[in-house]
Amino acid sequence: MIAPFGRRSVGVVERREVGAYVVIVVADPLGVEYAPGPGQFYMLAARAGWGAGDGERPFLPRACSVLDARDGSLSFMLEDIGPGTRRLCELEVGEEIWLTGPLGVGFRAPAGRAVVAAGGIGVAAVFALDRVLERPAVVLGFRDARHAAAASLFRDPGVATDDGSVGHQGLVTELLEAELDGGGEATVYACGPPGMLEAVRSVCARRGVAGQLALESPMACGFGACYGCVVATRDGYRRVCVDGPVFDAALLDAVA
Amino acid sequence: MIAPFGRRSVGVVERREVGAYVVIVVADPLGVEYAPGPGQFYMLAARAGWGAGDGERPFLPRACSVLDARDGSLSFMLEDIGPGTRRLCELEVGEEIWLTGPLGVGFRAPAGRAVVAAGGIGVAAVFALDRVLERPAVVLGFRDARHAAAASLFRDPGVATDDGSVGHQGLVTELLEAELDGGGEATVYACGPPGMLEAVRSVCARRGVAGQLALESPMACGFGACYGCVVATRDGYRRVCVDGPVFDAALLDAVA
Amino acid sequence: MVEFCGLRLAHRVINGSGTFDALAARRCFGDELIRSFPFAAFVSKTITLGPREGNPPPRLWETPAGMINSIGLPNRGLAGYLERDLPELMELGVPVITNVMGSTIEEFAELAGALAGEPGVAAIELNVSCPNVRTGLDIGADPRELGALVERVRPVFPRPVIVKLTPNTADVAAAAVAAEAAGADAVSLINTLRAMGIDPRGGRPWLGGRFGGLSGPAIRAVALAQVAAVAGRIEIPIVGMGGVSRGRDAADFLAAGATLVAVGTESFRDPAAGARIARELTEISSQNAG
Amino acid sequence: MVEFCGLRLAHRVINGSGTFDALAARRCFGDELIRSFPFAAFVSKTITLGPREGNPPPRLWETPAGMINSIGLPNRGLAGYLERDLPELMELGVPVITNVMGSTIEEFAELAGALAGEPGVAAIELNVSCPNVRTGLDIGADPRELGALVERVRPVFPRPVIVKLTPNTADVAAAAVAAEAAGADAVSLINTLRAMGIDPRGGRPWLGGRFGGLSGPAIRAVALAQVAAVAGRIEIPIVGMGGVSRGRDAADFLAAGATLVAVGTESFRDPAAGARIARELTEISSQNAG
Ligand SMILES: Cc1cc2nc3c(=O)[nH]c(=O)nc-3n(C[C@H](O)[C@H](O)[C@H](O)COP(=O)(O)OP(=O)(O)OC[C@H]3O[C@@H](n4cnc5c(N)ncnc54)[C@H](O)[C@@H]3O)c2cc1C
Ligand SMILES: Cc1cc2nc3c(=O)[nH]c(=O)nc-3n(C[C@H](O)[C@H](O)[C@H](O)COP(=O)(O)OP(=O)(O)OC[C@H]3O[C@@H](n4cnc5c(N)ncnc54)[C@H](O)[C@@H]3O)c2cc1C
Ligand SMILES: Cc1cc2nc3c(=O)[nH]c(=O)nc-3n(C[C@H](O)[C@H](O)[C@H](O)COP(=O)(O)O)c2cc1C
Ligand SMILES: Cc1cc2nc3c(=O)[nH]c(=O)nc-3n(C[C@H](O)[C@H](O)[C@H](O)COP(=O)(O)O)c2cc1C
Ligand code: FES
Ligand code: FES
Repeated sequence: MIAPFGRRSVGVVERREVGAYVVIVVADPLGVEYAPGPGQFYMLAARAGWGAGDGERPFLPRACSVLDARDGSLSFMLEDIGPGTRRLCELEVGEEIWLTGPLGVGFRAPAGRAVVAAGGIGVAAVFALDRVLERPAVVLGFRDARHAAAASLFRDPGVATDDGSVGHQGLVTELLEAELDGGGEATVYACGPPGMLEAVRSVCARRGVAGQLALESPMACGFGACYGCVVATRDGYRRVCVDGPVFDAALLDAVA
Repeated sequence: MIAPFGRRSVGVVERREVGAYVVIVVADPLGVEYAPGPGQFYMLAARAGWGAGDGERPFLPRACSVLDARDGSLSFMLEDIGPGTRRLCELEVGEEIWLTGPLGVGFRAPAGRAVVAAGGIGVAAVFALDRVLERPAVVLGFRDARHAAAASLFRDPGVATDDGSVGHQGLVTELLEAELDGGGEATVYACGPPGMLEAVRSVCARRGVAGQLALESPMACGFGACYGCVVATRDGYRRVCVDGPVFDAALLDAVA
Repeated sequence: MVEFCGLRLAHRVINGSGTFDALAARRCFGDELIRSFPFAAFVSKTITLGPREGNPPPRLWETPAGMINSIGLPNRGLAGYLERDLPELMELGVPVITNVMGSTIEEFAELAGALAGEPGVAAIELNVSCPNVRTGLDIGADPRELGALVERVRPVFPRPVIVKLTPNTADVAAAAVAAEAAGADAVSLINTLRAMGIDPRGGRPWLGGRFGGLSGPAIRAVALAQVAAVAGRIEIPIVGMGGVSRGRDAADFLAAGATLVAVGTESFRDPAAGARIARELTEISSQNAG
Repeated sequence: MVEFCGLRLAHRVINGSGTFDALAARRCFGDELIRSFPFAAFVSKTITLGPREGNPPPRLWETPAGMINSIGLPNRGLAGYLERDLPELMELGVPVITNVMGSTIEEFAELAGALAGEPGVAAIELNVSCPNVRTGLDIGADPRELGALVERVRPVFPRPVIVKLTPNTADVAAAAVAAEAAGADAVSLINTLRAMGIDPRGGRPWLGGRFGGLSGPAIRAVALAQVAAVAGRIEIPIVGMGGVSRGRDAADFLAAGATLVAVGTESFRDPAAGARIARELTEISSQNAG
């Protein structure tokens, strides 16, 4: 769960598209002591072409949840939403990237049964749970069918889409509520856009259910150095990179 | 001899190595009114990967003599001596570059017979003379055989190398003096490193022979905007990009 | 059309002083330069009373996302400018703003007085901020001295007087306030930041002038902060500049409080940058409106 | 070994205040952090008398070759620092330099006095230059006030006092001269340049604190100029910083007159940057010697 000190240069060994997303796999042959846990993340930067030219940015590395880790390789799932993620999405096999991690505090073992809820690219952060936990209930929300393609990575997910093109038309929190209606003590694991996480948080609060929310925040360093990634919690500002990214839902008044 | 206003994006259609140098060819289908003359240059910058990452530089475009122009294409010969020329040397077919030009005042028609002298990458600036002038005498100097490979571009050059691996062992100015000893009114056309140009200048001055020297200077703009590329002349500081790059040898007290 | 100090301009993008020699550009690009002149007004390089050769080379140093220049204000001097440059500059078809610098307040007044009689000079810009020359720094960094300078020049020149503030100061807004109080019609900022490059072989300063001025995208965020700080304190219009490379950057300067934006270094990378940026800015504005 | 104000350091590279939380880093990287600690001395983030929450997010804005931060000096306050941080910082195995800031001269004196009794604090650094907080700017930009501050603090703290100058001033050398005259043992510079980022959607300032400080390679050339300007005027040693990313940059700062260099932003891109830069610097030095 801790990281080797410093960044390391690793090679991209595979790249594939999963609907609207890009999965890249890098070779990172480290011992088990550096194996990432679910919900942890890495800081990534392409070695070449990281900024400048017509685009100017990126300058800083970008935080990325680890999708999967096995056989000396790590995989990441990316959504192109700006210059950094775009460059990472354009990586070709054979290119080198800078990598630091695994970083952050990931998901913790559940009390009772696990219900996993994720939206959009947030599915990357929870994917490992689907493999690690006994038999979690998984509900996923996407914009449309192109994004919902990522659901195929999971064993048996419930899917909701905004446009109804796949699964339930509506919000993933509706699937979550239905799942929780099933009863019994549960822990909710969630990652997704702020609006979705706030809905999950309020569902957990209303039902008195434990929730673990993987938050995002723009980061400069990823290892607690800059204090730039804070979010407001009941205990004051907390750094997403070292106090999170996974926070107890009860610690948050709101996800903004 | 004038340039279309502004930079344009052109595609690399060919890349080949000529000994230690790289020749890139770009498609630039413009009318004859924009055809470059011998000794003119262009400002080049790769559209992607121009600076940043571990290297930080380049930021500004780089000046490059036109090697050849025909059939809607331009070719350039490059020597990797820093981050900008390195990136240009690494260009692959299909990549786009920013191009402005042709720029600058090139070589002027000779009085009497023409003797062309060039050193190193300076051969790029005089190559067009070998095609345009009647039967110029051409003498070229290089470090070693790897660089002297560029002599193969010329019809019938005399060659000197520092290490004697090709042609005369010694300075290209020795070949130049021998050529001038041949007698008759002559104009010397020269391009090369500052030390060589200074030697050529002083040969011309001593013999009272007309000389046209293509100078280099680090440039920001290439079109007279920044006043950054000046060299000291008998008339004060002059901009290499618009008052040159080709200067009358008699205008210079020294090439530094 | 945009109104700026009574001038009617085709758009909001002009050039930064000393970063576009329209006469040299015309030699390079021919009359296409005039037909598609990239700027809504043309700002001359800094003109001094007597001619200046400028600094010894090397004059350029490249930095991450920027460059340092140590040009040293070479120019033909006032007489040469009036005789040889101004007539041709008037052919550009846009208002000409003449940037001037004196080494004393009286020199500034003399320059302004001489330009007052030239109807081709639509406005003057006082360079009190050039970091390459001692006086520039000194006058512009001290609000009191700056106020005295502007008060002296104001009555001498009957058309708009723009004060180009120095960025190398603790409180640029105080200088802007002083300029406004003394009667300036507008302020422009930022000039280059005092900077240095070191020769990798030998550790000596690289530039002939030792120090130089940093420009380009590297300084944009500093420029935006200074424009915003000034905009909060004065009513007269602001010409914002510093690293403007794209319409997005221009829009940021307008958001920070500028009325016009000036493009400097980006013209070196793209001679027609001014026109491109004006176009991109229009696109952004119409998107925001739509 | 390098000597700096009587401290013996393993090499010339330390961290910039507020850019490396060694305690958080130890949680991330385990004891490997201690075994290969990248800096020859550790500079704490700025400590104030009382605890501070810092500025509301967003606190970061990325720029060409740099970044803006508007962190706002969050810290546990003096008591929390002494009780919870200092003991663990002393396990790092390098001298600890504690950076402090007060909102008045008396607060600075109180902080210095409290740290005087802590032998684990090898030196203090006075942050008179933080652009995020009003006082920082004001005290450091006025040589007279800065002199008064240093004179007050000097007798209170028996070990080295470093003054971290503000770069947002017309004449940084004047401030350095004042600090030296008042008894400072060293100066450090540059702190971040006052800067701003604009939210592309809406044109509002992006940062929670509105303004922030620019750091990274973008400011390196400005930092070199300020170090050179200061080095020409004082005898006490200089800690140079601002965009140091490679050994080459560190060598440039030494050439400009610095005794030590500090690394800030580059540690965000490469947590072990300090060690790498120290190594690269050694290589450059031995090449020059050879
Ligand atoms: C713990 C964690 C895990 C993550 N996991 C993943 C993952 O698995 N896959 C994935 O795709 N993403 C993941 N992300 C999100 C990813 O890190 C961000 O999307 C990425 O940093 C965006 O960078 P960008 O350059 O693509 O876009 P940017 O443009 O940098 O970021 C977009 C946001 O920044 C704003 N912005 C615009 N300009 C600037 C500027 N100059 N400076 C600062 N902000 C600006 C935009 O308005 C927008 O809000 C994760 C984030 C965190 C914190
Ligand atoms: C008219 C003309 C025609 C030319 N024709 C050709 C040609 O046909 N082929 C060709 O290969 N080259 C040509 N050149 C030269 C070419 O433009 C330069 O070699 C190129 O600009 C170097 O850029 P670089 O990034 O590769 O190296 P740089 O490192 O930028 O340049 C090397 C020089 O700059 C110094 N330097 C180091 N750091 C910096 C810095 N930060 N800022 C500024 N200077 C620095 C170095 O010490 C060295 O002196 C021509 C130049 C001119 C003016
Ligand atoms: C090469 C060069 C020359 C300049 N000459 C002048 C000048 O003569 N007078 C002046 O007021 N500003 C001068 N400037 C400053 C610019 O007008 C402008 O304020 C500054 O470069 C910031 O804008 P930019 O980042 O877009 O270049 C010069 C800048 C550069 C780069
Ligand atoms: C995120 C961040 C936080 C900082 N916090 C402090 C601080 O608490 N006290 C201080 O004196 N300087 C602080 N600084 C300034 C740095 O110590 C340093 O002076 C500056 O960043 C320039 O160096 P760099 O370009 O290497 O980052 C901070 C800088 C950054 C980027
Ligand atoms: S990203 Fe730097 S402290 Fe979290
Ligand atoms: S390169 Fe700008 S004037 Fe010559």
